[in-house]
Amino acid sequence: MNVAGHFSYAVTIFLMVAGLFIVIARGNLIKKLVGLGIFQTSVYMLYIAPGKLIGGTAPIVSEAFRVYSNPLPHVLILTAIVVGVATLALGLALVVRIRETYGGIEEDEILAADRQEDEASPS
Amino acid sequence: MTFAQHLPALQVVVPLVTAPLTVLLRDRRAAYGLLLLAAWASFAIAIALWQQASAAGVVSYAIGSWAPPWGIEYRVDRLSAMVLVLVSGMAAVVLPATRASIEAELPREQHYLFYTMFALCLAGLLGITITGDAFNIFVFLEISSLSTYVLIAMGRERRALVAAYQYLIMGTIGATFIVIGIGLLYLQTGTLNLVDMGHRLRDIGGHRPVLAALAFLTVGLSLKLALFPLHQWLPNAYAYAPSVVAAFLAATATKVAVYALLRFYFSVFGESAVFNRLPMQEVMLMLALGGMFIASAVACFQDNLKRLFAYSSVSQIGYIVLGISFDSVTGLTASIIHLFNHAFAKGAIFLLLGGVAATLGGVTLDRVRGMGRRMPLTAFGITVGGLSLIGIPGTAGFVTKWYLVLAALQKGQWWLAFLIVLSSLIAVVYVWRFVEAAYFRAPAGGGEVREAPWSMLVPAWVLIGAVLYFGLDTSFTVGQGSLAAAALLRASP
Amino acid sequence: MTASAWLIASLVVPLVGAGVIALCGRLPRLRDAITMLTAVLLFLCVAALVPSVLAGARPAWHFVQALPGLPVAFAIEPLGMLFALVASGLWILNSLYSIGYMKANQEANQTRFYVCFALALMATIGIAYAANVFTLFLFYELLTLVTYPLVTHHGTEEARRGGRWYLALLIGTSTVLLLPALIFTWSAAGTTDFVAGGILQGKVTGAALGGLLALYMFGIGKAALMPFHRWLPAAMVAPTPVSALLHAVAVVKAGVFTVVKVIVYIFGPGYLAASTTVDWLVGVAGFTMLAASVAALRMDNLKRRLAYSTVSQLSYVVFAAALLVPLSLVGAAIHIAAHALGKITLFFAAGAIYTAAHKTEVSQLDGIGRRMPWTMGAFAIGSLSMIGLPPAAGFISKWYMLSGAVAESRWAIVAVLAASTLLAAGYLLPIVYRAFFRTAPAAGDGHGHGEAPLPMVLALSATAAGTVLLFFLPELPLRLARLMLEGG
Amino acid sequence: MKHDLVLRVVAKVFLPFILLFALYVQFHGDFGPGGGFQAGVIIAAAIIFYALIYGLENARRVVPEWLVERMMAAGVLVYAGVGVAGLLLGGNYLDYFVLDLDPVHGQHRGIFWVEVGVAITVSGVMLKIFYMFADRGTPEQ
Repeated sequence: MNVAGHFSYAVTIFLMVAGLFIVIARGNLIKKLVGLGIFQTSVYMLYIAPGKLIGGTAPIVSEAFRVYSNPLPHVLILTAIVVGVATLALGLALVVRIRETYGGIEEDEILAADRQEDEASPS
Repeated sequence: MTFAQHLPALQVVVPLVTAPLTVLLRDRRAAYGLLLLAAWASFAIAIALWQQASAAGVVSYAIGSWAPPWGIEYRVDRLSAMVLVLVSGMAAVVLPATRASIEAELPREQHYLFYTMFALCLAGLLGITITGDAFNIFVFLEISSLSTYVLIAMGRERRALVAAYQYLIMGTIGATFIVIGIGLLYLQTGTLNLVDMGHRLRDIGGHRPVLAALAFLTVGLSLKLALFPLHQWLPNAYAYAPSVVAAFLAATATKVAVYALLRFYFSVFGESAVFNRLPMQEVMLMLALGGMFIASAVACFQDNLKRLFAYSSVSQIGYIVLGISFDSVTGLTASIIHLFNHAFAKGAIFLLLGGVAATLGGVTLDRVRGMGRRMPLTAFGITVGGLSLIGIPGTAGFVTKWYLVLAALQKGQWWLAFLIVLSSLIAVVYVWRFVEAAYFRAPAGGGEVREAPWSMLVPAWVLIGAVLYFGLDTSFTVGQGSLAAAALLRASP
Repeated sequence: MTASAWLIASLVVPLVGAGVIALCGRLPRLRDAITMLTAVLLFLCVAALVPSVLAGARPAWHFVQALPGLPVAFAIEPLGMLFALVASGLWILNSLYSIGYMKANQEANQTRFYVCFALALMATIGIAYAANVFTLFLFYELLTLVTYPLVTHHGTEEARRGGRWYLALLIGTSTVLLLPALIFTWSAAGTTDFVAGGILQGKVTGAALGGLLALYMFGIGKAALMPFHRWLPAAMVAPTPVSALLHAVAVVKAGVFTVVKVIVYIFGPGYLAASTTVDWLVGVAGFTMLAASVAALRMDNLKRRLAYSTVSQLSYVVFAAALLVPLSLVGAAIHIAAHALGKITLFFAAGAIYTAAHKTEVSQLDGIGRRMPWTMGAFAIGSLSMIGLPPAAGFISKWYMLSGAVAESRWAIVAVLAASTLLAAGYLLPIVYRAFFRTAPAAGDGHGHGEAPLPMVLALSATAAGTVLLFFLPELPLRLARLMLEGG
Repeated sequence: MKHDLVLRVVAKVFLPFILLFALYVQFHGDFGPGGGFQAGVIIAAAIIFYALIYGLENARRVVPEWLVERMMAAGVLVYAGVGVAGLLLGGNYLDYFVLDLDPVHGQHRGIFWVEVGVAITVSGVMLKIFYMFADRGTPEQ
């Protein structure tokens, strides 16, 4: 096993685990979204890194270029990035609304508020 | 090229184009009419596709005329045709009920946006089902998920926001797991076309990255289909979403995820890779049983009926996964027909609960006391749906149970057969909590008869009718389901 | 009309009747009239089928193909004919009685009551006519569900608790035991049709056969075999007409009817006797018979005492069927009819006492026979039938069972039957004795009363007369019972 | 920042070039790196830049909310319309080959319109997100 040759995977896995950890361990709703973003970023790495050929270029038809990188992962990841942006935007929008109605963005505060509501009006 | 040949594309394009059109119209009535039209059109298209698929076996469509495996392929076989019919049919049935429900639950200026999101969600779900391209599955999954988060967040209570947020986090993690799995498969095979991938994987064999891909996909899809213990997002999402949304999602969203799981397991990895190389059978069996018993038991302690039936959904998903874990035609048939049977029953129940919420102001067990007298049709509908969840003969749920027990007996697993029927007894408990409250307790408020709006009652009763009809005449569900199951297992390398 | 048209009619009539009753909820008189009309029409439809069945025809109707090889279908064989005849005939009298009872006691939710009653009858007829175990199971579960609202009719906490027991035991046994048995039968034999001589020959053998029999016998919770008998006393919280028709006739008979049908047409007595031992079933049934009788002795509540008596009497049928000899099987078939007539009389009397005197306990009945001579007279006749003394119908069935046992020289069984007869006398005769030969307490409760309302007295006199009549004219049930065995 | 003269002047000078660059990226997307997605973002960035300097109200006057919302929808429709055009001209959905007599030209034409649609939608979405967040919880309110 060539460790140096696999460093992109190491980075991928580090980002993946770090992101997931933040999502799980943090109570702040924004920080959770940040973690989610990091987690998704690891996927971009996973797709892009193996598509890269050293010395390869974008697939532009020209006599000057002989070695191309596989463009398909880039296209896929462009889509994934768009999806990520949309998710992040939606998540942040939700957090804004949550802050407006609950007055806070800490998970345990919100759960406590819900519990309080339950006790106040046992429906 | 005739019109009929383009149906696979139109299946997705019709609802997809409806979404921006509703935004451009900005008028809630026009948007509603357009969406209704689109939903009925896609239902008709789905039926036509189903007929094509059952005649030809497989209908393949190359998007942009780029032949598969290079281009994106839309591929309709028996199973996907059935799921298409289910999803578009549920949309067609549920939509007429949305109007009355939305009027009561949403501010007016948001209505057209609601329809936009609904159209996107429908397009996404249909897309997952019809596409034959792995990455496309992810894209459509996200289209449907993102619109679902918005739909859930539109719920009246502020908890809907938190529920949507939690679902967003869990759902995105699930989707990312899926895309990691797809990525690993792509790295191994160099193709994204599902059929092509299946062929190439056969040559590659059980590489460790392939098994890792299987694990990632299993976990990701299990999150999406709310397999116990990855179901945490589901109860709140269903309970606080607008009622029609809960009805539509309960009937379709998890079902489509199950479809995707079947697709990956049997068409891509192949049953031997899934079930022989890894102890997937045991794992799925245990998780399914956990869902069937624990989620049902939790359901018995819920006072909010929407949450009660949401937990029931988790347990019903247990039945579906149990059927998959048998890895036999009978078991798969049970799973496939339960997609339908559960969709009908749960869709009807959540629609009717929407009517209850609108009329009685809440869906706690206290509120529905004496409902049997005040809303006889609604209460009876929920009861019949509940009977199907239990699996009383004459309802669709019974057919599923029959095939599950049969599959267990065919494997010689008597103990499992008893566990299956035992778990349905827990369903008796939670359904009967509703029945007792609705019929054998004095009404909380006045005793006057006040039914839910007709626009909600009629669709719900159409579904209840389906529950009863498919309990007695199973030629569509069982007939088609067993064919689809056999095709899945046959195609499996 | 052809025979199958009558068959369909006898399933449709109560269904339509239920619908019309539901629509007439606001017009009580019309509703009551329609109930009566439905009952009479149903009886006519059923009776119209008797000649052709006696002539050897087997009217049949294939309704729908539910699962591959598993249709919902109906075919009338003699035993089913007998059961349907008893149930539908008694429904007429029971409707008459109910109308008097419900009005006199000012019960609430009467419309729901009559609707469920009609549906229960439909389910009973469906069970009687079922051509395969699957159809039977379908209607069996339907019967449980539609009788549940009748059991919890009062909506009190006690009623709900009774209802929970009812549902838990009936649904529990049928799904956990009966359903796997059914599916196993189907996967082994490829069919669940009732075929004379059984369908399991050579397909299920050895221990599996014994296990399957156990699944069936305990799975049929409606037969109230111990330890699954608790639902029957629990169901006594229902209004008395329900206890009378459903929990002395329709529901419990559906249970033992199923037992007899499964033994005769699924296992086949010959195959069963040849290939496995059923002594344990005889033992369980005998134990249930005696234990329930002892329990009945200790009950002070009249309806609960009758309920335990029913548990015991039901086991006669299972017991007789488990002997697997023709004579005892005839006895089992006749006992379905004989016990139905006798027990409904007893319940009618209990309800009449409750309506007229508001008394529910045995110890309160001193001297009541003088105030309610008709009621207690009928009660006495019913008691004779339960014990098995002439001139009541119970004698005939018991005679056949004993003959069967004697012919096989199974003396232990004779002894059990004798003991249970003594016990039956022990828990029923004291009531008759109290009613007629003890003096009433000195008007402590302060209100005088006479007989119950006329419709109720009419109904209970009619069933008592029927009990006697069946003793003198047992031709029809006997012929049907013999036909059943000839087929096999 | 509304009253900072330097910023205001610099912004005014820069804006046309930003937009022009966006158009370059858009139309060059056929031959080199670029395309509707990037162009859309750059257009949106220009407007957002304008809003930062000149205030939200002024930006809303230039690019009103209703326009933004319609842009989001219209772009998608343009994209889908290209697909439908392929259908109508006898090809499959999103078939560019049939858009012109010469299939290669057809590809050019198809991708051109698709990129236009993408640019419109992307800039619409970016602006919508910006407006949505910029609106909330401002100190004035």
